[in-house]
Amino acid sequence: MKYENECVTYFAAKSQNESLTRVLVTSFLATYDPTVSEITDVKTAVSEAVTNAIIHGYEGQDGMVELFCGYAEETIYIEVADKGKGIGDITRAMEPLYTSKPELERSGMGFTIMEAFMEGIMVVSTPNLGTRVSMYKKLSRE
Amino acid sequence: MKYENECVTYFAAKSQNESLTRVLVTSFLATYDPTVSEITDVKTAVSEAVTNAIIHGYEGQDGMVELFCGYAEETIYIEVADKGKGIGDITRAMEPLYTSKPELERSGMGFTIMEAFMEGIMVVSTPNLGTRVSMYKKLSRE
Amino acid sequence: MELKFSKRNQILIVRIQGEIDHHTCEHMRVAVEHNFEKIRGKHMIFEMSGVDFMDSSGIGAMIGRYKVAKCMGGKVVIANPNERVEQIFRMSAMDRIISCYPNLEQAIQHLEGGK
Amino acid sequence: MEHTKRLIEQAQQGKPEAKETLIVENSGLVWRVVHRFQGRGVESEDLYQIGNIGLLKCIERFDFSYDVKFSTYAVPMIIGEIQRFLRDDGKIKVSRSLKELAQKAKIVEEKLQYEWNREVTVAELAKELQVDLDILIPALESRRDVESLNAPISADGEGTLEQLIVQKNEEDQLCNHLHLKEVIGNLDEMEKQLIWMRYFKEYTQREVAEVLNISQVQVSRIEKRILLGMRTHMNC
Ligand SMILES: Nc1ncnc2c1ncn2[C@@H]1O[C@H](COP(=O)(O)OP(=O)(O)OP(=O)(O)O)[C@@H](O)[C@H]1O
Ligand SMILES: Nc1ncnc2c1ncn2[C@@H]1O[C@H](COP(=O)(O)OP(=O)(O)OP(=O)(O)O)[C@@H](O)[C@H]1O
Ligand SMILES: [Mg+2]
Ligand SMILES: [Mg+2]
Repeated sequence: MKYENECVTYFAAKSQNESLTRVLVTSFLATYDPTVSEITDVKTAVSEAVTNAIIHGYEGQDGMVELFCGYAEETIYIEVADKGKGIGDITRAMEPLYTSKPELERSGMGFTIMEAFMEGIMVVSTPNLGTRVSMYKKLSRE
Repeated sequence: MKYENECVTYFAAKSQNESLTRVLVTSFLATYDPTVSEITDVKTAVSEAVTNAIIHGYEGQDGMVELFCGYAEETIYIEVADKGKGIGDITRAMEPLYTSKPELERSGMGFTIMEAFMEGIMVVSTPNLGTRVSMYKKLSRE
Repeated sequence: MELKFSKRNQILIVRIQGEIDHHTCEHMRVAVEHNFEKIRGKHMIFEMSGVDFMDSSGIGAMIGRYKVAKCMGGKVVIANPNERVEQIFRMSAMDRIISCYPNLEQAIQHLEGGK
Repeated sequence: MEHTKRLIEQAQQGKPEAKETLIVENSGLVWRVVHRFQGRGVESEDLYQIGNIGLLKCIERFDFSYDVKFSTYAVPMIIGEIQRFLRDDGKIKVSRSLKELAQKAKIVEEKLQYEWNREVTVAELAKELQVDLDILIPALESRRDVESLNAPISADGEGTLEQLIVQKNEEDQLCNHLHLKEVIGNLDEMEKQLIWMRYFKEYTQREVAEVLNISQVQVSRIEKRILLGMRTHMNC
C-alpha cells in the first residue's frame, strides 16, 4: 500500500512509553486537521493495543513494541505489534470481558474498545512469535 | 550500549514531519523532568538534523529518516540518519556558514547550532549511502 | 496523574487529574488503598472532572477498588466524568455496579442517603 | 576580507566608527543567529542586542593568526552569548510549563466549543493559544490540575454494542472474587478491616496489629475465629 505519509516507531515495552505513543499518534494525525474527538478515538485504541503488547505480549519483560501510523485517502492506518507471547485463541481473546489476567485488574475490554473506536480491526498472532493488531479509521472531512 | 529507555522512529522525509520529531523528543524527554531550556536545546538540534536529512540527504525526494532517542545515566542520546546523498567533506560541512544550498536560503548554521546546543556530536557519512548524526547531552540534575 | 484525597465520614473522596492508563493506574491503586485504609473508609467517590483520557486500565482499576469497598460493605461511585470517560464506563457496563453522578454533591447524597 | 581586516584593526585600536561599521555590516549575520533562537519566549529584538554584545567581544578578541574567517569565528561566539543569556531564565521545569499550557488549553477548548457549537480541531486550538503544535500536543497529554468547566454528562446510549456486553456482564461475573461477600458482610468493622488487610493486602499480623492498635496475639485470635466461621459457612 502506498501511504501519503507514514511513520513507524519501535520503543521499549515500558508503561512510561504509553503516553509517548499517544503523543506520537496525535501529532501524526494533527496534519490532517482532525477534531479533538477523532484524536481521542484513535489515541484510545492505540493505548489499548500498546498496553496489551506490554502486559500480555511481554508480560512485563524487556522487549520492543512497534507502532505504525499511515495515512492514505483520508484514512488513518495504525498497527501495533510485539514479538511476545502471542494469542492462542484470537476469537475468544476478542470477546468482550474475556481476559487472561484478571489478577492484574484487567477487565477484558481492550479489543472491544478498539473495535468501537476504529472502523476496522484485524489481529494476526502466532503463539511465541508475537501479535500484530491492524486498525483503520476514516476521518470525517467537510 | 544499554539504555534505560529507547525509541526509534522511521518517518517519511517530508517537512510536515519535522514537528512530529520535536513532539516525540519532547515527550521522550519529559519523563526525566528536564528544564524548558534543555528541551528547547535538544529539540532545536533534532530539528536541524532532520531538516538536513530532508533537504540535503534526500533533496526533496522520497525517503525515510530515522530518529533514535535513548536515555542512560542522565544523558540523552539522539541519532538522526538518512540513506540519502551523503556528505563528501564532513569537516567543511561542519564549518559555520558553509552551505551547499545558498539558493534555498540556507545559511550554513545547522551543524554549528547542533554543536552549541548538545554536548557532543559525531557525524558519519558516505556519499550515496547516507548520513548519521549522533549527539548527546547530559541533563542537569539537582 | 495527580490525586487529591479528602474524606467525609466514611467516604474517601479521590479527585483524579490527568490521564488514566496502565502506567498511571499502578500509582493510583497503591495511593487509593493506602488512604482508604488510613481513614478506615467504607465508600469511595472518584471525582473525574480532571480526567481527559481513560482506557480499559481505568475500568479494571475501578472494579478493583469496587471489590475493596464491597468488602467493607461499601460502594464506589463516580462523579463528574466527561462524555468520553462515561462512554467507556457504559461500554463495559460498569455503570451497573458503579453509578455515575454529574457532581460530587449528588454522589455523596447517594451514599449517605443510601445506607 | 581585506576590508573587514582593516576595520577590525581600527576597532581594536579604539576607533568607535570602525566598530559601528562592523556592527552594521554584520547585522545580517547576527540576525541569522537570532532567527535560530525564535520561539523561546524572548523578543528577537532583545536577542539581537545580546548578539551584538557577542559580536563586539569577537571584534575585540579576534586574532589574525587564527587562520579562520572573522564570520566563522564570530558565529559560535554570538551563539554562546545568546545561550548564556537564555540559560539564566531557562530553569523552569518542562512539567510545570506544560501543565500551565494544558490548563489554558482546556479553558479555551471549552470556550470555543461553546461559541462554535462544534468540535474544535487541535490546529484551531493551537492557533487560538498562539503556540506551536509540537508544544501543545505533549501539553494535552500531560493535563493535570485542570478544573473542568464541563457541563453535566449527556446520557444517549451506545446501542447494540452496549446491549451485547450488558447481557454478559452481570455483577457476579465482574466480581468473581466476591463469593465471600455474604460471609464478610456479617463481620464487624474491625474484623472486616483485619481480613481485608491480611488477605487482600497481604499484611503481616504484626502490621495489622499496629494499624488496628491491638496486640499481635489478638490479631491471630480474631483471624482464626473468622476463618473458622467462614469455613463452616462455605461448607454448607
Ligand atoms: N499483544 C498481546 N499478546 C498476547 N496476548 C494478548 C495480546 N493482546 C491481547 N491478548 C490477549 O487477549 C486478551 C483480551 O485482550 P483485551 O485487551 O480485550 O483485554 P485485557 O487486556 O485482558 O483487559 P483490558 O484491556 O480491559 O485491561 C488478553 O487478556 C490477553 O490474553
Ligand atoms: N543529511 C545530510 N545529507 C547530505 N548533506 C548534508 C546533510 N546534512 C548536512 N549536509 C551538508 O552539510 C552542509 C552544512 O549543513 P548545515 O546544516 O550546517 O547548513 P545548511 O543546512 O546548509 O544551512 P542551515 O542549516 O543553516 O539552513 C549542507 O549545506 C549540506 O551540504
Ligand atoms: Mg487490554
Ligand atoms: Mg541545515
